[in-house]
Amino acid sequence: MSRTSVLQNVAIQGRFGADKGVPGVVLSVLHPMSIVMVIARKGKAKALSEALATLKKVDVQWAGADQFYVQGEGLEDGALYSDLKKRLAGIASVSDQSHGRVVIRVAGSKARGLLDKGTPVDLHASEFPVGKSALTQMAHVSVHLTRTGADEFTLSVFRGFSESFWEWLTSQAAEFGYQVT
Amino acid sequence: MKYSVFSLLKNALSGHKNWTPAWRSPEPKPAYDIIIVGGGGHGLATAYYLAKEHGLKNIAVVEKNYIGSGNVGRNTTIIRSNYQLPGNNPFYEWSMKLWEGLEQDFNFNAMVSQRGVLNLCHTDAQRDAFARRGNAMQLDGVDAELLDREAVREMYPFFDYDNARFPIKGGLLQRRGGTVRHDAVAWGYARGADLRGVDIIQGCDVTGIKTENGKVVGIETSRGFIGCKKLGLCAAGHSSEVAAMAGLKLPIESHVLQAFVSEGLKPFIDGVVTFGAGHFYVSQSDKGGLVFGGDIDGYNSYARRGNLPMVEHVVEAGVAMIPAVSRVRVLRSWGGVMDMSMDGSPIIDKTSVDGLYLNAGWCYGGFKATPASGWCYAHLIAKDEPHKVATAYRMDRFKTGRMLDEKGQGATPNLH
Amino acid sequence: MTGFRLSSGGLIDRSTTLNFKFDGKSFNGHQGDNLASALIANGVNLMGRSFKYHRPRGVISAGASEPNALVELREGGRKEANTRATMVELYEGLVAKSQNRWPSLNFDIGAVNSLASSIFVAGFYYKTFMWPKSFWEKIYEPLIRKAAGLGTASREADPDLYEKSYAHCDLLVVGSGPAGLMAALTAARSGARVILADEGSRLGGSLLFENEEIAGQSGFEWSQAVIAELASMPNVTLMPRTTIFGWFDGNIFGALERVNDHVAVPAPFEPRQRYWRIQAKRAVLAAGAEERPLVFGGNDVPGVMVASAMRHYANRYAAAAGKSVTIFTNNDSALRTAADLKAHGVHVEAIIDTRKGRKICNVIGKRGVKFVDLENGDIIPCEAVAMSGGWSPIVNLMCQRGAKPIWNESIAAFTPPDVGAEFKAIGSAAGHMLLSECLADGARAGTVKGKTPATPKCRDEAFAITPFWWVKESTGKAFIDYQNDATAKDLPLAAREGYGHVELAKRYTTTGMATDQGKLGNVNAIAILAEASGKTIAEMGTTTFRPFYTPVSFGAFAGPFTGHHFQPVRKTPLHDWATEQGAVFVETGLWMRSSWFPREGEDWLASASREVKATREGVGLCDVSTLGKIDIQGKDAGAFLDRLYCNTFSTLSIGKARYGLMLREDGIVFDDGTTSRLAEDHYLMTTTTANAARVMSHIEFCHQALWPELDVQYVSVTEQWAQMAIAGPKSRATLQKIVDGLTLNDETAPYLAAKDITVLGGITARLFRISFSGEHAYELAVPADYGNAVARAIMQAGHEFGIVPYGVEALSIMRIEKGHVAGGELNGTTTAADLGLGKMMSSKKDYIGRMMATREGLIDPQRQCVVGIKPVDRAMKIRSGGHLLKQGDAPSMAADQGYICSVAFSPMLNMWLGLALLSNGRARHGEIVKVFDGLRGHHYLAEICDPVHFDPENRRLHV
Amino acid sequence: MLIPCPHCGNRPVEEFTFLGDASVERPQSNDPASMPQWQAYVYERENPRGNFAEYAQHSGGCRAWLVVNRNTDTHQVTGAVLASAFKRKAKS
Ligand SMILES: Cc1cc2nc3c(=O)[nH]c(=O)nc-3n(C[C@H](O)[C@H](O)[C@H](O)COP(=O)(O)OP(=O)(O)OC[C@H]3O[C@@H](n4cnc5c(N)ncnc54)[C@H](O)[C@@H]3O)c2cc1C
Ligand SMILES: NC(=O)c1ccc[n+]([C@@H]2O[C@H](COP(=O)([O-])OP(=O)(O)OC[C@H]3O[C@@H](n4cnc5c(N)ncnc54)[C@H](O)[C@@H]3O)[C@@H](O)[C@H]2O)c1
Ligand SMILES: Cc1cc2nc3c(=O)[nH]c(=O)nc-3n(C[C@H](O)[C@H](O)[C@H](O)COP(=O)(O)O)c2cc1C
Ligand SMILES: [Zn+2]
Repeated sequence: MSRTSVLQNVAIQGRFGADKGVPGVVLSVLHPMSIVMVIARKGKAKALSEALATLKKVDVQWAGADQFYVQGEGLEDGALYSDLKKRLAGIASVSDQSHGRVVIRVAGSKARGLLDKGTPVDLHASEFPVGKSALTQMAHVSVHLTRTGADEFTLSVFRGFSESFWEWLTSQAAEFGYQVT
Repeated sequence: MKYSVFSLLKNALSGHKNWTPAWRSPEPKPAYDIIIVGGGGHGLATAYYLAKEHGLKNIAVVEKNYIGSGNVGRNTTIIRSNYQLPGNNPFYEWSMKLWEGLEQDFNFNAMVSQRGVLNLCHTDAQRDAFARRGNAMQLDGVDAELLDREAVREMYPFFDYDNARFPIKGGLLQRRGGTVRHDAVAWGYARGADLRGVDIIQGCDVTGIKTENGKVVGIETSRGFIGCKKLGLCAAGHSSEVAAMAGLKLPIESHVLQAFVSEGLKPFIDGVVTFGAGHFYVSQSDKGGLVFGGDIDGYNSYARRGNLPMVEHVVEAGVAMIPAVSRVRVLRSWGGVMDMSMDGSPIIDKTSVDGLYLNAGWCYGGFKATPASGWCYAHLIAKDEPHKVATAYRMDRFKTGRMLDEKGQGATPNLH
Repeated sequence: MTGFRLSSGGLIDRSTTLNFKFDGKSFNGHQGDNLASALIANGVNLMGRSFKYHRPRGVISAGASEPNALVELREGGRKEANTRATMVELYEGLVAKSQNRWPSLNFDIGAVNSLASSIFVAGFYYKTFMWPKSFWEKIYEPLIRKAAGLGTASREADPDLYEKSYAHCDLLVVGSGPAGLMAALTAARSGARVILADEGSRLGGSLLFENEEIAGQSGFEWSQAVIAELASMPNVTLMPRTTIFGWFDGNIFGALERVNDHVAVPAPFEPRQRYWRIQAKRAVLAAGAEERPLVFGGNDVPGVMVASAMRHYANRYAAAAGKSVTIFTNNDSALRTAADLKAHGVHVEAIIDTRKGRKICNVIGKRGVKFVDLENGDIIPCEAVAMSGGWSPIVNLMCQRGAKPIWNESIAAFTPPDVGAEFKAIGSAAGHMLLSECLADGARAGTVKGKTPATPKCRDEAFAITPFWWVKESTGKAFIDYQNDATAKDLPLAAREGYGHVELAKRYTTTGMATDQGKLGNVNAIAILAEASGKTIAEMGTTTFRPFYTPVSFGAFAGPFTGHHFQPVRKTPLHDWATEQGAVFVETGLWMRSSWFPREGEDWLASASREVKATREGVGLCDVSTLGKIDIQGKDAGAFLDRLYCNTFSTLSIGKARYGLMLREDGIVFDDGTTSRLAEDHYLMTTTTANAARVMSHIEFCHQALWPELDVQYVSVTEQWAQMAIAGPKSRATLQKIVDGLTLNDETAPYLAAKDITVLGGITARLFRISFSGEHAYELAVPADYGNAVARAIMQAGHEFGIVPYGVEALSIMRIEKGHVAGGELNGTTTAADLGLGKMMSSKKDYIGRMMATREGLIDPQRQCVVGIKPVDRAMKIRSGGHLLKQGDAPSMAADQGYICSVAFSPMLNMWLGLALLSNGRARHGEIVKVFDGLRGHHYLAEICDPVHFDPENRRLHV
Repeated sequence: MLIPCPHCGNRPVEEFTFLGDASVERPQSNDPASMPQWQAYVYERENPRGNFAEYAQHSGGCRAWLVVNRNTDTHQVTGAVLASAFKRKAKS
């Protein structure tokens, strides 16, 4: 049985909002994703970051004190979780969040302008370079935010809020004109 | 001079040149029988009733700033007696009764206005809680009505009933609830107390409490030492600070609550309404401003000002309740510092120090209590025993576990 | 009709014509006009009525401080009361109405108030309206309330959009006059991130209307060149039409951008206004200075303006207030008005300078100036009066965090306090009256590193003032607070009556409490009050400055979070399945939960009853995904749980679940739920839906603040799992059809088993044999993306057994039938014993709440504890919230014995029943009590019984 | 008001949940004789006008519990440490 995205009937592909030539932002829902929360056991923070450094084909994003989201696209469901559970036995507590979080990519010249409407975090490149993650709130929803490029970010939110969050995100993107891919 | 239409007309003829001060500004005497710390509503009412009801003379109220500079002068003026726990309502209902005759009693128009207090509910659980509360009120002889959605719509047709995130299911209405002109309460009590010989000493900051072998003998102030036999603390918001001068540590945190007023509008909202799905309550002042508030900022504070997040939080709820308010403008915001107590209920009690009395912990609800608080505190100070409607406000309740926790939040002041 | 349009000049585009309506009459103006300038140009000088006396009023200022010219702008859902005509940019089709007058602006009945004005002095209402007592409620107050307010608010929802946004910068510049521009330019050139905000429709500040000379150009040309350079820099954000309304802790500024208030209707997808929160490393206040009126008789007659406003209208808008003008001043700045008006060909009748002993005693005229009479009895006919009482630096923002401004004798004004390096005042806001000083100030403030660049040469206009506060010879009313009709005489009266403290005087006379917050009048009031109380102005001081510098619409603060978007909606992984099944959803916190699943013609009760029956007789499926699920791992996980729960978990065997009860530290019950042990060092905790977040935060506190030495990790996995309860005698048979390679029986899945399995050919799943309904039941958890599919599969599997979906209504009926406590009983004031769970409290270990739970008040046998309740008349309906009394007792709170917490109609027992809290209740089963439900006018007898109404032996758990 | 979270840097006040006086210390003993200490721990609070050490959770961010040093009169924040690393001043 294959996974169904909670946003499959919500994030409709196409061009929306104001028509000012090139869309200001491009939104894409990354699904299916494998997302695993790993938290260092007591005194094992260093061991954990070393272990994580050896991982391939997945990104490791900071998600709090000695905590990380290990994420990968297109992996077999549950595989990343069981793999990490084995690898990190004794040095980290591992929990599968692949279905619990929805990841949205926000790209385009107005990406930062859009996110500024939600987060108090200063996203200016000098303060928030590529690869940096932050835990914050946007539109009353907790968001795990990562800069993945000069004009590209990913937002990860709890599944249950994702539809509501999507509505907010797109309504705020409308003035720039946006594309959903 | 007595206030009346006639005195007003008489003075009009002489160009209002002959009005005398509403209260004197005496120099502090070396000592008094009783000193009340705090020229707010409760302190002034206490002095007033000590003089009027107990015939006591040699009394002073010391106020560090100007009278009414504290919460009595900055609150959203709601009065009600819609509590549910035994121990609360008899007290608040007594207060309501005193409001109802107050102006004639102290000859000052405080504009007591019983236009009704309506609490909205949005879930079955809230309605059940209102039913429990309303029935408790009726058992105490207090008026209470449970309204359904249509009855609420009748009263306030332009609230959001249909598009709302949390649809209005009904409400609990106390018709005798309403508002009172805040400043006038302080001024009326001050004038009444002054007429009965109480010295009201403004600009007098209490900096120390002097005790001799476990007994209060006086206070150090910015205007020197003033002796006294009995000392009544009534320093809402600053209770911890003054109690500490006598070595007491209280079950209280000081928090800032913001309030707001909009630009003046032609009549818009008649009574007092509280939102049940967010922090917002509103009434309209006689000048036309929408006076509203919401939740405390949430951190300990002695600064009489809050921050923007709470402004947004409160106004979001306001627009959710009344979409039509969207284009109305918020004119001014301010803050007041309150005692948030550990169970959300007040303290009127003696202390471990002989001659030292405590009136504190009123949270965001002590304005409505002003007359009864003054009345019962005066009774306690004069007779050294609690007044029968205030017996639940003893401090030992925290030791015995008989907390008075209307909201059921426990020992977390900023959740009450 | 005195004002008119000058034949030339001004920053207006005469090639455009904009039509607009005021009080139904049509007028036109030009691009670049604001409503006030257009009305003046059309000869309209009567624009509003005052609050108390309904005096006819015209515009007095040219900016944000305007107290008089307030209008109802726009119509329908877009109507805005109290809108300052001076701040409204003219647009095609603008519609405005005057306020606080009836029937018309010209003829206003309310004006009779001014006849009685000798009685309506400050505070008169505190002294009367008290007799007879009943009259207050019935007559006086309704009258007073009817008179309330100026404009009328719309009753319709606002059709426009609003937005919120955050901004960050190294330097925020508040105000775009010479000082602000110089500061912004200097900082920007050195690469700093700069935000330049100005409330005006166009950047430039006073350079838009003053005749200045900078770097050999006109001040206007210089400003536009600077603005062009700033606009070209990537590190600069220019924000015209943006008012910085407040300064908050952490150097955070609140700002309101009027994105589309200058057009009839915002462009599609664009907001009307945008509310900004600006985090500035440093900020400068370049807000300029406010010109004060003088206090003399008739200083409110339409046609009387502050001098800078009059030249502002003439220079920027080519709108003259009248053909002939008298100027009244105590300082040099009004001389600029004389010069500028002359240059425009407006006749200046006289310059009355108090420094030469000259005074205007009264302005004569009702709806317009006819003439003025002077101290020496002379009379000067004229159409307008320009007055200048001096300049007050606009210190508001700097004083919003408690600092008080400082009186400066030499310029006769309050100047800003020193509030530290984060926020500095410059230019006229700092009290500098010379252009050269303003520019130099700006350059200094804008210097981020290195030495301050030189500032351009400019022409300075000398400034000198000799304070003059009140023309006592005046016979007419001399206004201090125009909008609230506070006159000069009210302040000595306040002092006389004991309200001499500046704050008391404010409250007693309402001076400074109108929509303009005393921007024009407060300093005059303070000076007059000081004199009346024999104090200096410095001793008297100002009232408290508060947000908002200018009023902010509710809509802006609410932003997009209105209507259905007030709060986010949280949906469960089974939402689509429930929708297919025809669920009716109910808000539960932020969650939407399936409440019941009505069939043709069923109401909620019929539906819920059917769902219960079908479940208890066959099998039902319920979405329980909203329960909080917390993954707890680590070497010390068990020890940690032992401290959180009042019962023990370290002894729980792997693969088992246990019901747990958590107390607060004060000994009261906090939360409950079943927690399972998945491995030696791995537990899964469940919490109630309502407390999930609080429990998580509690766990984090207990570990990090109380017991950091424990090796334990935790994370919420609530959203990872779709969880469903499968309940009823046929639950096992139903599940059997979807689980992979496992025969379900009491060995493989005994009561309270918790195990990892797979379903439907390989889907990871967790199976718990637990029951809230009291039936033989399971909870099955699968990864959320599979939730809907698995639920559908279960419905199919259960089809042959007549499976039904059931909602929270049915769930709650079943738990009440079973006497299981929930929200109604876990109300934050009940103890474990009250709930009948006292036995769970371990005495072998320390845990949160153990000690305080032993206080006498918490173990008092008279406490109210949970009992069952049913009406004596079994056919009767009962409701929650009824109070319980002993049969004989008369209704009173003193006699109160408890109340009904939860009720349900039990389809199994075919009657209404409930749970109640009753004093010493466990000893009173069988007692008949009186139920008081006055709210619904319903009093009846009820029988107290065991809380477990149905299947007391729990046989059904195991069938 | 900005609070310097050791993990996240300066963040605005709305991302934090406050729990007040951090000087209170949970008693170790379950002996009835220790009731007065429990009493004080649960109910009595330092509540100074001025410098204050308070519990605050970065609930809208990394969820760490902190002890923040803040002046309750001016709202000036002078620092924040992790609650797990907080060293309580010995009570005099
Ligand atoms: C924004 C806000 C809204 C509110 N809304 C409501 C409402 O709608 N309904 C309601 O019932 N209650 C409300 N309250 C609560 C109510 O205002 C207070 O509980 C009540 O006013 C407290 O009693 P008081 O009037 O005596 O306090 P205050 O007026 O604060 O009096 C205390 C006085 O003590 C003085 N003082 C303090 N320390 C010293 C010292 N060392 N020396 C000398 N004097 C000192 C202070 O200056 C002050 O004047 C609100 C409170 C706030 C802040
Ligand atoms: N000759 C005189 O008597 C006299 C008196 C005062 C000022 N002046 C002249 O006026 C000029 C003052 O220059 P300046 O740069 O100090 O001030 P300015 O008056 O030129 O500019 C101030 C700007 O700040 C804006 N502003 C005020 N508060 C704001 C807020 N909260 N948010 C956004 N914008 C806000 C105003 O709308 C204005 O555009 C100098 O040329 C000075 O010589 C002359
Ligand atoms: C019920 C009520 C109504 C108020 N109405 C107004 C008003 O119409 N205009 C105004 O400027 N302030 C109004 N205020 C606020 C006061 O100006 C003042 O801000 C408040 O009493 C706190 O005092 P402070 O700001 O001097 O600290 C009102 C206050 C209250 C309590
Ligand atoms: Zn953090």
